[in-house]
Amino acid sequence: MKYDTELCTILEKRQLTADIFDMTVSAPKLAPLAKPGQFAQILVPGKTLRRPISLCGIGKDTLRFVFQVRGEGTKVLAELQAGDSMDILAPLGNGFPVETAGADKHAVFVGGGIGVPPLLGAASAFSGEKTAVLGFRGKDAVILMKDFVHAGCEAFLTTDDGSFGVHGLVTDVMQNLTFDVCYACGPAPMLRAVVKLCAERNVPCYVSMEQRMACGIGACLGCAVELRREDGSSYYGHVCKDGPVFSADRVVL
Amino acid sequence: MKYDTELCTILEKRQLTADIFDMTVSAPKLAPLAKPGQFAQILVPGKTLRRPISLCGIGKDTLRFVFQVRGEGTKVLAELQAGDSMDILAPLGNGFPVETAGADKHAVFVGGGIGVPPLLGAASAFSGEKTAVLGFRGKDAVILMKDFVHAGCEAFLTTDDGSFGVHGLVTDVMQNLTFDVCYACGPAPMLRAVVKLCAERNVPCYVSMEQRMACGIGACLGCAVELRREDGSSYYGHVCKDGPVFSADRVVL
Amino acid sequence: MADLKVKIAGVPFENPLIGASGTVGFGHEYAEFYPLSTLGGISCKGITLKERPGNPPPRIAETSAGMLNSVGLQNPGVEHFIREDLPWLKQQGTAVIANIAGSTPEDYCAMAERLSGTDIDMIELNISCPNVKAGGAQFGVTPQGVESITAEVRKHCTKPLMVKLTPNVADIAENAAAAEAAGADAVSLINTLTGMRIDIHTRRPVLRNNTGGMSGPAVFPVAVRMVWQTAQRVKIPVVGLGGISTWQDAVEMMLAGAAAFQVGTAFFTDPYAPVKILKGLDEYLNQNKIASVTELTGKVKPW
Amino acid sequence: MADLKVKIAGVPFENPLIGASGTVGFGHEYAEFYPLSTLGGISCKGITLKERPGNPPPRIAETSAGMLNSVGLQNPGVEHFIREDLPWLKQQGTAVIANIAGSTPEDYCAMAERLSGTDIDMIELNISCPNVKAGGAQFGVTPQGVESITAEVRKHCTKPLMVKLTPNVADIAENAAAAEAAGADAVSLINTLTGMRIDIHTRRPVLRNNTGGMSGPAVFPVAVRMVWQTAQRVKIPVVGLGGISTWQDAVEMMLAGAAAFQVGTAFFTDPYAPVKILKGLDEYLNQNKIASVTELTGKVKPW
Ligand SMILES: Cc1cc2nc3c(=O)[nH]c(=O)nc-3n(C[C@H](O)[C@H](O)[C@H](O)COP(=O)(O)OP(=O)(O)OC[C@H]3O[C@@H](n4cnc5c(N)ncnc54)[C@H](O)[C@@H]3O)c2cc1C
Ligand SMILES: Cc1cc2nc3c(=O)[nH]c(=O)nc-3n(C[C@H](O)[C@H](O)[C@H](O)COP(=O)(O)OP(=O)(O)OC[C@H]3O[C@@H](n4cnc5c(N)ncnc54)[C@H](O)[C@@H]3O)c2cc1C
Ligand SMILES: Cc1cc2nc3c(=O)[nH]c(=O)nc-3n(C[C@H](O)[C@H](O)[C@H](O)COP(=O)(O)O)c2cc1C
Ligand SMILES: Cc1cc2nc3c(=O)[nH]c(=O)nc-3n(C[C@H](O)[C@H](O)[C@H](O)COP(=O)(O)O)c2cc1C
Ligand code: FES
Ligand code: FES
Repeated sequence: MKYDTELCTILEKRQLTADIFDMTVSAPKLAPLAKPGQFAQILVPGKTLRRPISLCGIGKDTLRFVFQVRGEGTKVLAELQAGDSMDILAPLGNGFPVETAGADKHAVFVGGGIGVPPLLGAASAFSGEKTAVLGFRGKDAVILMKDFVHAGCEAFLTTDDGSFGVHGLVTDVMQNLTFDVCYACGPAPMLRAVVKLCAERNVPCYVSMEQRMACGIGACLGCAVELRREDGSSYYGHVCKDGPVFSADRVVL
Repeated sequence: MKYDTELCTILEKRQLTADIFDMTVSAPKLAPLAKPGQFAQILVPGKTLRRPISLCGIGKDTLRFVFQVRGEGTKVLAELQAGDSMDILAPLGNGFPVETAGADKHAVFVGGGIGVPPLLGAASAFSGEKTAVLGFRGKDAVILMKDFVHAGCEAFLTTDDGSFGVHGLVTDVMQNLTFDVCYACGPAPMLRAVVKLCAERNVPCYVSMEQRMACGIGACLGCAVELRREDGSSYYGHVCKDGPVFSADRVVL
Repeated sequence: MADLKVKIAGVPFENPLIGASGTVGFGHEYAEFYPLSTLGGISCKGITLKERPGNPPPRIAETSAGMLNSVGLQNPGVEHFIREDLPWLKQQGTAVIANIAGSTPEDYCAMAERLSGTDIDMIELNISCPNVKAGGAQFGVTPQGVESITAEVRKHCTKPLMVKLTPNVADIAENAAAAEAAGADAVSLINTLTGMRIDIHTRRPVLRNNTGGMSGPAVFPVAVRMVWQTAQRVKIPVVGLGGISTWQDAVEMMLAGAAAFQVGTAFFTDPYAPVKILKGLDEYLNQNKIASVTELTGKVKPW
Repeated sequence: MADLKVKIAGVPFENPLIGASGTVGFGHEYAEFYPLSTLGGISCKGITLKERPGNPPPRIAETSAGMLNSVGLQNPGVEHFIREDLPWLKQQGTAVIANIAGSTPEDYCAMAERLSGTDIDMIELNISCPNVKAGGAQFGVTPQGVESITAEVRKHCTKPLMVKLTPNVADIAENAAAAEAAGADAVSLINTLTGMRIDIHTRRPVLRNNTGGMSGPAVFPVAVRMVWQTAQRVKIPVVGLGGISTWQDAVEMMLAGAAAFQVGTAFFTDPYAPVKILKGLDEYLNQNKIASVTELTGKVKPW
């Protein structure tokens, strides 16, 4: 079995910022199947569609999610407490190919805002030299910095307003780094800038994409994303099955 | 103001039988407006229509509800705990006219199953001699007997299966009683038998009716009930506004 | 404070929120909660020429995110309305709309003529009630039907005339265009979608009328789509309704093309829904520095 | 254990639950959860003569108790289906239905003919897809349209033919009767109700296609009503769908007149929904001492 549903008890709940929550759930059935960069579809009581949330951490029999309240569904999830349970469909999609770049390589993990969480699992699993470049709106939005350090990363922080770390964009920091591979997740403008920088250096870059989903497993064809073939023509692939992580030269951003 | 909505905190919750719950809520705004026999429309989170539930008890600033889980809505309500709150629209409808029969009169309060709770408030408020005749399916379904005794009633109990009290119907007990006025609430067949008995004796009888509701206040005309005019012709009145308590000679059962 | 005033067919409304016909009666019951002047307008319960008893109960059923009703136009007749309800309503500081329904074109015309002699603000032609056997939606299904009844009534109606359309058709915009061609001053949509529920234990339809009209949040996306299609098709104002329960819904409906909107079922879930909707709408306008609510109408940017 | 077997147009189904077209792909993804033989049948994603790219994203929006989709028939074409998916599907122990859509009658006929030469169990004529510009629902709106496309396809189709109808019409039963007259062996209904949502911040429709098809619990009462009306009108079996998410819904749909039912959107909310529905259905039959599920069909007792 590649994925399944499980009724997962919330073991721990923490609030990271005004609107970002960090939950660890018991998932003895799902955790052993999971890889970093994959995601879950979480059932929100009363809602027809599940919410896609990345696996931020994978334990022996636990999964960790860090999510932001953006609408009605995530609001309901944020109200759940330790001891409550969530119906989770996971693990879905393909993870970051952290194993393909060997231990002799230097990887950079570039995240923006709520795009940061999925990178943490990938960074933890990567065995080579690793640097994290994390960008946020401001000081109050900063999350998971210590976790990246703990995962063995040299961590750089940028804020749009300069209230913490480097005043500027993640790419301002990346300019001064050398690396062999880049894993990125964040808002589209950030991804475009990161992909451009990597392309100029001819460094492989992998990006994690978002799209509205229904099934989460490739059956409904809802989560279309424009992909490029080798010959330059394009077609609609699907974030849930072909992604959410794509090689940057294959996805139309 | 005759009625209003209030967000009421649940002060106490008890389970009376396998599927009947007893809740007392704080209602400083609504309780002072309320009379026995009136009802409330309780909002069920996630549902479009409120649920009509009778006022079983009226305190200085509290209301008491006793309700049975019959479907999805009451199931959700039954899951609420002390400390949670309910959005309540109350008090609605007309109560039992317990004041019209004076303190020199003997009233009988006849309830069947989940029809028992609305009578309790009426019995408490009545100042004359009072007898309660309460019918249930069986021993496990018996509720509120002590409350009626506490309200000053001589209380008789019947069960369909003879597992408790008198083996038989409420009318079997009523046969042997004398009384000046009757207040009844319960399933239609019981009501019909009670009304017939009262009519034969020419004793005034008041019955509390149920109907599916939307607004609960007389605006939508949803909760139609067939009523009889003095001339014998009939028309559709409304349970929420004209009732829920009707003089038995006016309602088509 | 943004300017919430709108004008529909020459009638001024203090705000674009109108209580939908059949859900707010003749206003008395909701006046217990707040002054009726809170509402921009009120569309009264559908009235007929003569008193109607309505359908036998049960008349109400719940559905996922919605409800069915089969009230069947229970009402005391137009004369009773004019005598007993209208004078009080006209003093409440809200625009008063008479929703009229009939079994024959003659009924409609007689009522329109009678009401034209009163100080009612507007007439809403209900040719879309699914819960009555004769008349009602039968006039409202085909463009020909809509055009002919509208034209007839128009001759007898000196008040602003709004035609209320049924969603149980293949192309509601075409029906709106037919109403416009026949002289309607505005259209309102949608009335209820016909639905049914069955009790699986008794095997009986939950409603005594077998079928009923579905309303509430469930129908909202259908209403938005229909208002959008209609607003592109006609020049007269479109009043949007169907499932509006939050201020966000109201904004969405106006962006789709509604010049004003009606709220119905939401009154049942929360009698204060209109107050909350208007507050949210006002805040949204202020936050987005929009001076007048009229600037929202039709401002969706289709792809 | 009650007997859950049903036969539709001569095709045996182990149970009356069929995965609805477009929601279960070609079965591969749900086979991860349980053997596909759990389902009585599977209606494959709508296929066209040639590969289709589908509509640009976003293609999905949520609504109260429902969803909108505007996938737009993305599929690899009929030849690919026959080569890559059908052989595997036919080994899964479930009845396999090909859902076909076209832009022209010729497309439909060519596909019907091609599929008649395979071991597919049944063909579902999709003349009700709201998400494509040419074809799709255009053939399915008027009785004349339904009759003519059905008659054409019938000539080229030696397989049992089921016509899938759109609810975006005034009288779906009339369209069902037209399909029957033209030789359809069964009808399935309902496809999606056209709806729209607008993002109030960007003022853009949430779907890139502007409008989409609404499905899920919200539409259930409309589907029950339409199945009830249709079952009274035609003699061929009616396959009911639209918003079924619990076993109670399935019972209700069958009482309304469905000989079998399809489940779509419920797969997304809970991939195990079909298992739970079949378990509940079986228990209901046992408790009510009903020997065969076929005894439910049309057993509603209207007032
Ligand atoms: C593969 C993937 C991984 C993700 N990982 C995370 C994560 O780790 N942490 C986190 O905070 N967020 C993550 N997101 C975004 C998250 O799914 C949305 O914020 C969430 O679905 C919003 O739901 P809502 O009910 O709060 O919002 P509403 O606006 O009420 O949702 C309405 C509908 O739109 C969908 N939707 C809205 N925004 C998005 C979005 N950005 N992407 C996809 N669907 C959306 C919802 O799922 C729902 O179906 C991820 C998205 C994807 C596709
Ligand atoms: C004036 C009045 C007073 C009542 N007092 C009490 C009381 O004190 N205690 C108690 O246990 N029950 C009482 N009832 C019955 C109670 O309202 C229903 O049991 C309850 O609405 C069922 O809701 P549900 O969600 O559990 O059932 P569902 O079947 O899921 O409800 C579906 C819809 O049908 C309505 N409905 C179902 N059964 C009834 C019914 N018998 N009467 C009215 N509407 C119904 C629901 O309100 C809802 O709109 C009273 C009913 C009325 C009209
Ligand atoms: C109980 C009830 C009664 C209604 N009666 C009428 C009516 O008399 N005339 C009319 O035009 N519409 C009537 N309607 C339809 C509503 O005015 C409105 O079109 C519909 O409910 C959709 O809006 P909503 O979802 O906001 O309720 C009625 C609706 C309900 C729920
Ligand atoms: C994502 C999605 C894709 C669909 N694609 C098709 C299709 O290709 N062919 C078709 O006939 N119906 C299609 N439908 C309609 C469904 O088969 C079904 O008629 C509708 O969703 C109502 O059922 P439900 O509420 O159980 O989902 C699709 C529905 C959804 C949600
Ligand atoms: S969400 Fe269904 S294919 Fe991706
Ligand atoms: S519930 Fe609306 S009139 Fe009684």
